[in-house]
Amino acid sequence: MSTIVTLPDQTTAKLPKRNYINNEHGLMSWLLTGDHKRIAMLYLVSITFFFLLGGFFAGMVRLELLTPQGDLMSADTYNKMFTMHGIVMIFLFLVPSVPATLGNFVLPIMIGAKDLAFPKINLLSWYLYMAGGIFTIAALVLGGVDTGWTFTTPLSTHYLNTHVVTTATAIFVAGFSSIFTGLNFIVTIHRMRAPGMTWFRLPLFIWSQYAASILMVLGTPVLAISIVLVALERTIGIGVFDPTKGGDPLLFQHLFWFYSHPAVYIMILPGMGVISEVISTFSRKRVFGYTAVAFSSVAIALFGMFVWAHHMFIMGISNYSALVFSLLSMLVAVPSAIKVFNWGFTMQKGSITFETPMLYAMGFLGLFAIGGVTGIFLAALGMDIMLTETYFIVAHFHFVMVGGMLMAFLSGLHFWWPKMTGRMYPESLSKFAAVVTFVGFVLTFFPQFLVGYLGMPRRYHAYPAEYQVLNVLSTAGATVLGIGYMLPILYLGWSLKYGAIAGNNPWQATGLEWQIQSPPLTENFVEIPIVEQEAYDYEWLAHQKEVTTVG
Amino acid sequence: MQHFISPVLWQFLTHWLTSSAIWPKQASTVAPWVDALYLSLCLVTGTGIIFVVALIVGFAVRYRKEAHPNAVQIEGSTLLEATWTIIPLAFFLFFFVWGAWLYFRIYNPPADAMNIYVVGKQWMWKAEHPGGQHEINQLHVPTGRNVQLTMISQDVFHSYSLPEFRVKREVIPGRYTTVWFNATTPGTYHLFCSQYCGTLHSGMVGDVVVMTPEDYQEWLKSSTSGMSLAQNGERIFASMGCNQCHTGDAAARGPNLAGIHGTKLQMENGTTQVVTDGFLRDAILNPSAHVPAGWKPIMPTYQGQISEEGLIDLVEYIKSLKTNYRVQQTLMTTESNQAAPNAEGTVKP
Amino acid sequence: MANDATTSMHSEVVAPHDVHEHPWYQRHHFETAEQQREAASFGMWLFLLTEIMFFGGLFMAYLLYRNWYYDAFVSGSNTLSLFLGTLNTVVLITSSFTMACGVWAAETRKKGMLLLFLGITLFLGFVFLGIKGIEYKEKFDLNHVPGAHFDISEFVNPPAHSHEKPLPVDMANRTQIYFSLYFAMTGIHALHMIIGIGILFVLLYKAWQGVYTTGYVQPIENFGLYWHLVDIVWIFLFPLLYLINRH
Amino acid sequence: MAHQVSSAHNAHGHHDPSNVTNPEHVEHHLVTPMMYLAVYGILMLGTALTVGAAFLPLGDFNAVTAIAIAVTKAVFVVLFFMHVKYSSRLTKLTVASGFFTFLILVALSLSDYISRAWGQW
Ligand code: HEA
Ligand code: HEA
Ligand code: HEC
Ligand code: CUA
Ligand SMILES: [Cu+2]
Repeated sequence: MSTIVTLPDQTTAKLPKRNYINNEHGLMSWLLTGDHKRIAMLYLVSITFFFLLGGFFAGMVRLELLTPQGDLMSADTYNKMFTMHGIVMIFLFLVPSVPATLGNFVLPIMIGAKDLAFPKINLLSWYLYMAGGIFTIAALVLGGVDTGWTFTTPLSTHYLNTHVVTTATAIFVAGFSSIFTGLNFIVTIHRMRAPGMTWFRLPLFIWSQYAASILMVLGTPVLAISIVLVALERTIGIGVFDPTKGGDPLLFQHLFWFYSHPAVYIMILPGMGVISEVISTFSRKRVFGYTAVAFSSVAIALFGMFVWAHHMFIMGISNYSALVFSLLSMLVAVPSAIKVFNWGFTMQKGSITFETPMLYAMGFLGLFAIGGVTGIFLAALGMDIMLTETYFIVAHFHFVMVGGMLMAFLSGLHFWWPKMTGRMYPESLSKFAAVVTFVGFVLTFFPQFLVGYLGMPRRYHAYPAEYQVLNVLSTAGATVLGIGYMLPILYLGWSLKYGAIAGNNPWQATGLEWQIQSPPLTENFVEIPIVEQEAYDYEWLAHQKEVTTVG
Repeated sequence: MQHFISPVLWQFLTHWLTSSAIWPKQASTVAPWVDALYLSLCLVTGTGIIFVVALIVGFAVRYRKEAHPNAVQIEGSTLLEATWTIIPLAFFLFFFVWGAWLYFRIYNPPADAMNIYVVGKQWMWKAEHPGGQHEINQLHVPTGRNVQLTMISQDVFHSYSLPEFRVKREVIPGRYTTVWFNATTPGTYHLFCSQYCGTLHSGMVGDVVVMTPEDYQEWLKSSTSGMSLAQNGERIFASMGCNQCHTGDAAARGPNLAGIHGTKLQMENGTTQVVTDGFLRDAILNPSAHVPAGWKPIMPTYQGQISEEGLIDLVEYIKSLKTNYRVQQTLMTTESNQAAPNAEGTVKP
Repeated sequence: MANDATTSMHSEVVAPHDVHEHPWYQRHHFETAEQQREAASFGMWLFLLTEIMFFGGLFMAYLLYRNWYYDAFVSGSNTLSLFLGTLNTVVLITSSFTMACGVWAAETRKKGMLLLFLGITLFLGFVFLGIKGIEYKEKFDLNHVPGAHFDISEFVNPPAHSHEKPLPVDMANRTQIYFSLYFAMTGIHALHMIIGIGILFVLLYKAWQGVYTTGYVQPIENFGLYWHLVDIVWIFLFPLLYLINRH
Repeated sequence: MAHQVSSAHNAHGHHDPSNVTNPEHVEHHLVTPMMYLAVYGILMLGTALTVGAAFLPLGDFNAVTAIAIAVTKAVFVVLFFMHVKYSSRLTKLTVASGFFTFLILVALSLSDYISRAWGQW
């Protein structure tokens, strides 16, 4: 069957008189709010700030690497730069990016709930996040930290006199923010669904948030304890990671990666959820193989817990154990492959338009696939010996994290922007930005695969001259990329005041969030909906008569 | 600005156009194997990526709204689902097996390899050849010989990375790790520390100098310090008083160490252990965890009293002990610094 | 947060039998009190999951080093007072029992009982911490606290009256790992107790006001879950730290 | 939102709380203090047993016994004091997943430590 959805023309729409933004006024009404939508906005502002901060460090790193000599800054400063870059980008930007902003905003609406299960804990999450951010900035202002984001012991415990404990506190606190977000999501998804919203009617975005939340709840505490042990080791010398006292530094690696591998899936799964929504919406089709995509999220979360030691292949773990972890890493890649193909086939026989979210989503598909398959390189034991600790890894994780998750975040941000603010972003400018980021991205990070295979180690402040060409390309790309990222910040800000009024459902999408006014009411639904349709049911959408607005 | 850009552009042109800057030289026997795996991975995944991209672009063009205004709802397809589960899985497993094979090849040294010790510390590499040649941030090796590196760190994690050889191994405190290679082409190659180890991590670099066997022999001769590692070890063995207990006599207070290396020991706690370099080192530092069957843990610990280099000397010495003749000789001499005569042939380097 | 719109619409939405039964403690975004209760309890369980994993990291470390340095662990463990350890176990289990009874009292809306049981639980919590304090003090006096002043002489040359076998110096040094884990594990456990006691004070005050004996038992129930988990952690810590090898 | 509800309204009548809130819902079960007392007795007994067992020369089985008793005690606390026996499947699953993840952490980490010496005897 085929469907054409025609909804009332929305160009004449007006901003609803009453919505969550103008419901209350004043700074305190934001800082003390329990409304998930407002908290999402708080998060959006704060993670944007930290993205700029992390981007600034990235810029310094790339500038230093323009020339082979370490001439822009001292080695110490450089080390602080990439450390702060990694910590800020991972813990203060990417982990909370999609879940805490987009997820926070649309997750309750998508399942037909009035709020998350624990609004106060949700607000607490944001405050913890901010506290983590302030500790990070404190560490920075006090003189910085140069452990690398991985905190390798015994370097971090005994051989550095920078602000490791401050940073550890920052990560500990920010970790609890992420635990509480995950906890809130899981409870909400289990307990707050509208009548009729069965598990297999949930939008795939919910499934992926659910999977990511499980990892947040189960993985983050292990990071917390390993960081506490590092801090104790530094302050009172308890010795569990100190080889001179009989401790095993590899134990730290086990504990750290037990969180930090699942963390990379915390960082990609929500993005995958966004992609499912966007591709389906702009193809005007149900996601191909809904159940396969849903279950693959859960499979990634589950198997993602079993593969952490692939970060330790050359670090002296047992060869036999390495075999097991390599095999499991291969298995965990399969569900991602399933997703990529399902997304591709969602477009088949669709009726595709190419608005900005779709452009970012298509960028995601290509870049994530490249990033993902290079993960296979790294998971293959003998290959990892050559590639590990080189720029190949740097390229791998930027492809999945920046090319993947960041693209997905931008895709989702543009997608839900009309819902969040009630206004459209400027379409042609944003398309231009999407193309610029794509080009800039490839130019920045593709050369790093090559220079990595040449052998250039990561975290190097100066490098042999023969690697310069590729590094120059990379720095040039980073400049383009930086411009590409600045554009949305500018025009999205502009659109807050001058953007066209969006109307309730500018994309003619099927999710519950599109059936209410934009921006939504504080309580989301005047009346809790009863769900009788599958997710992405365009037939149902086509027979929708009117979309009601209050006020 | 002009001033700043032009050297960059200049370098860009010369380097990019004149050298093939995307492929490192192959300088060891294992390099072609690694490159083969790399190329296969690139090929297979490249095809996969091209397929995915073609799919997306193809659908995007074919089913764009102008060309295809009515979306046709499709539920899914179990057959397709199975296809793209099984095909990638098969490839992944294939590469798992290949990668594992290569890993074991790189990390299991052949029995006949010559051994060189490497000590890493912030921020330099020390190499010690059995003949007593020391070098810093350099490593001289002959072509055509299997060379095994036995490595340890004095402080933090480092990583010994030889990209042209396609090998790399973490150098960790408290434990020996090994890696091996067989260099094929004379020349000078990169040596990097690739595990972040603090401020001058990027300065912990050096050269591997690969020489023909003849040149290597020349080099060994010209850079010898006169004392082999084992001879150094003998001095320490006497000066630390090891020889007081490990005399090899039936009445000795400690077990006989001659010929012990490479054997299997029955331990007091019921396990059997192979006496490796690592075992010897641990036995000196943590003797009570390495008590052979029938002995009491009375040996004192030497933790904190012997440097990593000293431990290497001791290990080399114990490895070289075939009989207890030398041990007893040293006992006769009262002055420990006279204990190790330079006479060649008595101790096999 | 303003919810006038919601409440005004409610009469049409909610189930008829619910209309007048919205208890005062039900928050506006829940449909029923039951839903709120289930959500809160599930949320609490998820939080306990994170606690399991948090202690899990420590248990992992314990497991590893106990296998590596068994003798040191035995000697270190034997310096702990079996009597105080057992006493504390009894104290904590008893407090867990009284806490469980407290939940029952709240559910059956017996305010006096609730106050009584919470009071006993609070008291036992203090007793536990007091005993722990005595034990810590002794460790400080013996220089068994990891760090610069750590002293192994007692393990190398055990006093004649004890039946301890002397440890070789290298193994004796490893007792520091044992004590590190001892302090880390019991310390973090004690921290949980302290937090628990802080919350108990609040609960007691509110219970005294009669807040929890009107059907609103969720805070009591959730706190009970927390307290029992802390108890469970100790149930494992006790044999692992005190009873490694006593014969 | 009338449009969504309109057709559905008659079918469902009103919000069915057990559907709105939790498909995994179970009736709330009240555990009596008598039951608690019995469990308390078992826990005390367990404590006595575990102290006693520590003095028996069982070799490796000392540890096994201690863990076995501790696990038993913990199970009693979880089932009765924490009401899991009377809780929904979801709660049971949650508890189980916690211990499962912990076991993964231990088992896979130990797989490294245990097999490090392989090939060396
Ligand atoms: C979002 C983050 C993210 C994601 C999703 C991934 C995904 C994967 N990663 Fe990555 N990884 C990181 C972030 C991420 N990684 C980071 C940050 C590091 C470095 C940390 C540090 O040291 O600082 C790292 C490091 C890292 C290592 C360690 C390298 C080393 O230190 O030596 C390994 C090794 O196995 C690895 C493997 C994988 C694998 C197998 C996947 C898989 O999940 C990928 C699965 C996806 C696909 C496979 C693509 C889709 C498939 C197709 C399109 C099919 C194509 C068809 C065929 C090939 C037939 N990663
Ligand atoms: C979410 C994760 C994330 C993101 C988004 C990025 C984004 C980028 N990263 Fe990052 N990167 C990491 C995570 C991430 N990175 C991690 C985890 C590491 C490892 C750290 C470690 O080794 O410990 C790393 C390491 C790393 C390195 C290796 C350093 C080394 O090993 O020596 C490099 C080098 O090129 C790099 C580059 C970049 C670039 C060019 C971007 C670009 O995409 C950024 C583009 C954005 C901008 C350029 C911002 C634009 C805004 C401005 C320019 C405003 C600036 C403000 C003022 C001037 C006031 N990154
Ligand atoms: C007090 C006597 C004594 C001294 C001094 C001594 N050892 Fe030992 N050594 C022993 C005893 C006894 C054992 C076996 C029991 C044990 O390990 O404690 C042993 C075991 C060893 C072993 C393990 C070999 C095996 O068969 O298990 C090595 C290697 C070793 N000693 C080397 C040394 C070195 C090197 C020194 C000096 C730096 C040294 N010993 C000093 C008594 C001694
Ligand atoms: Cu040594 Cu990096
Ligand atoms: Cu990983």
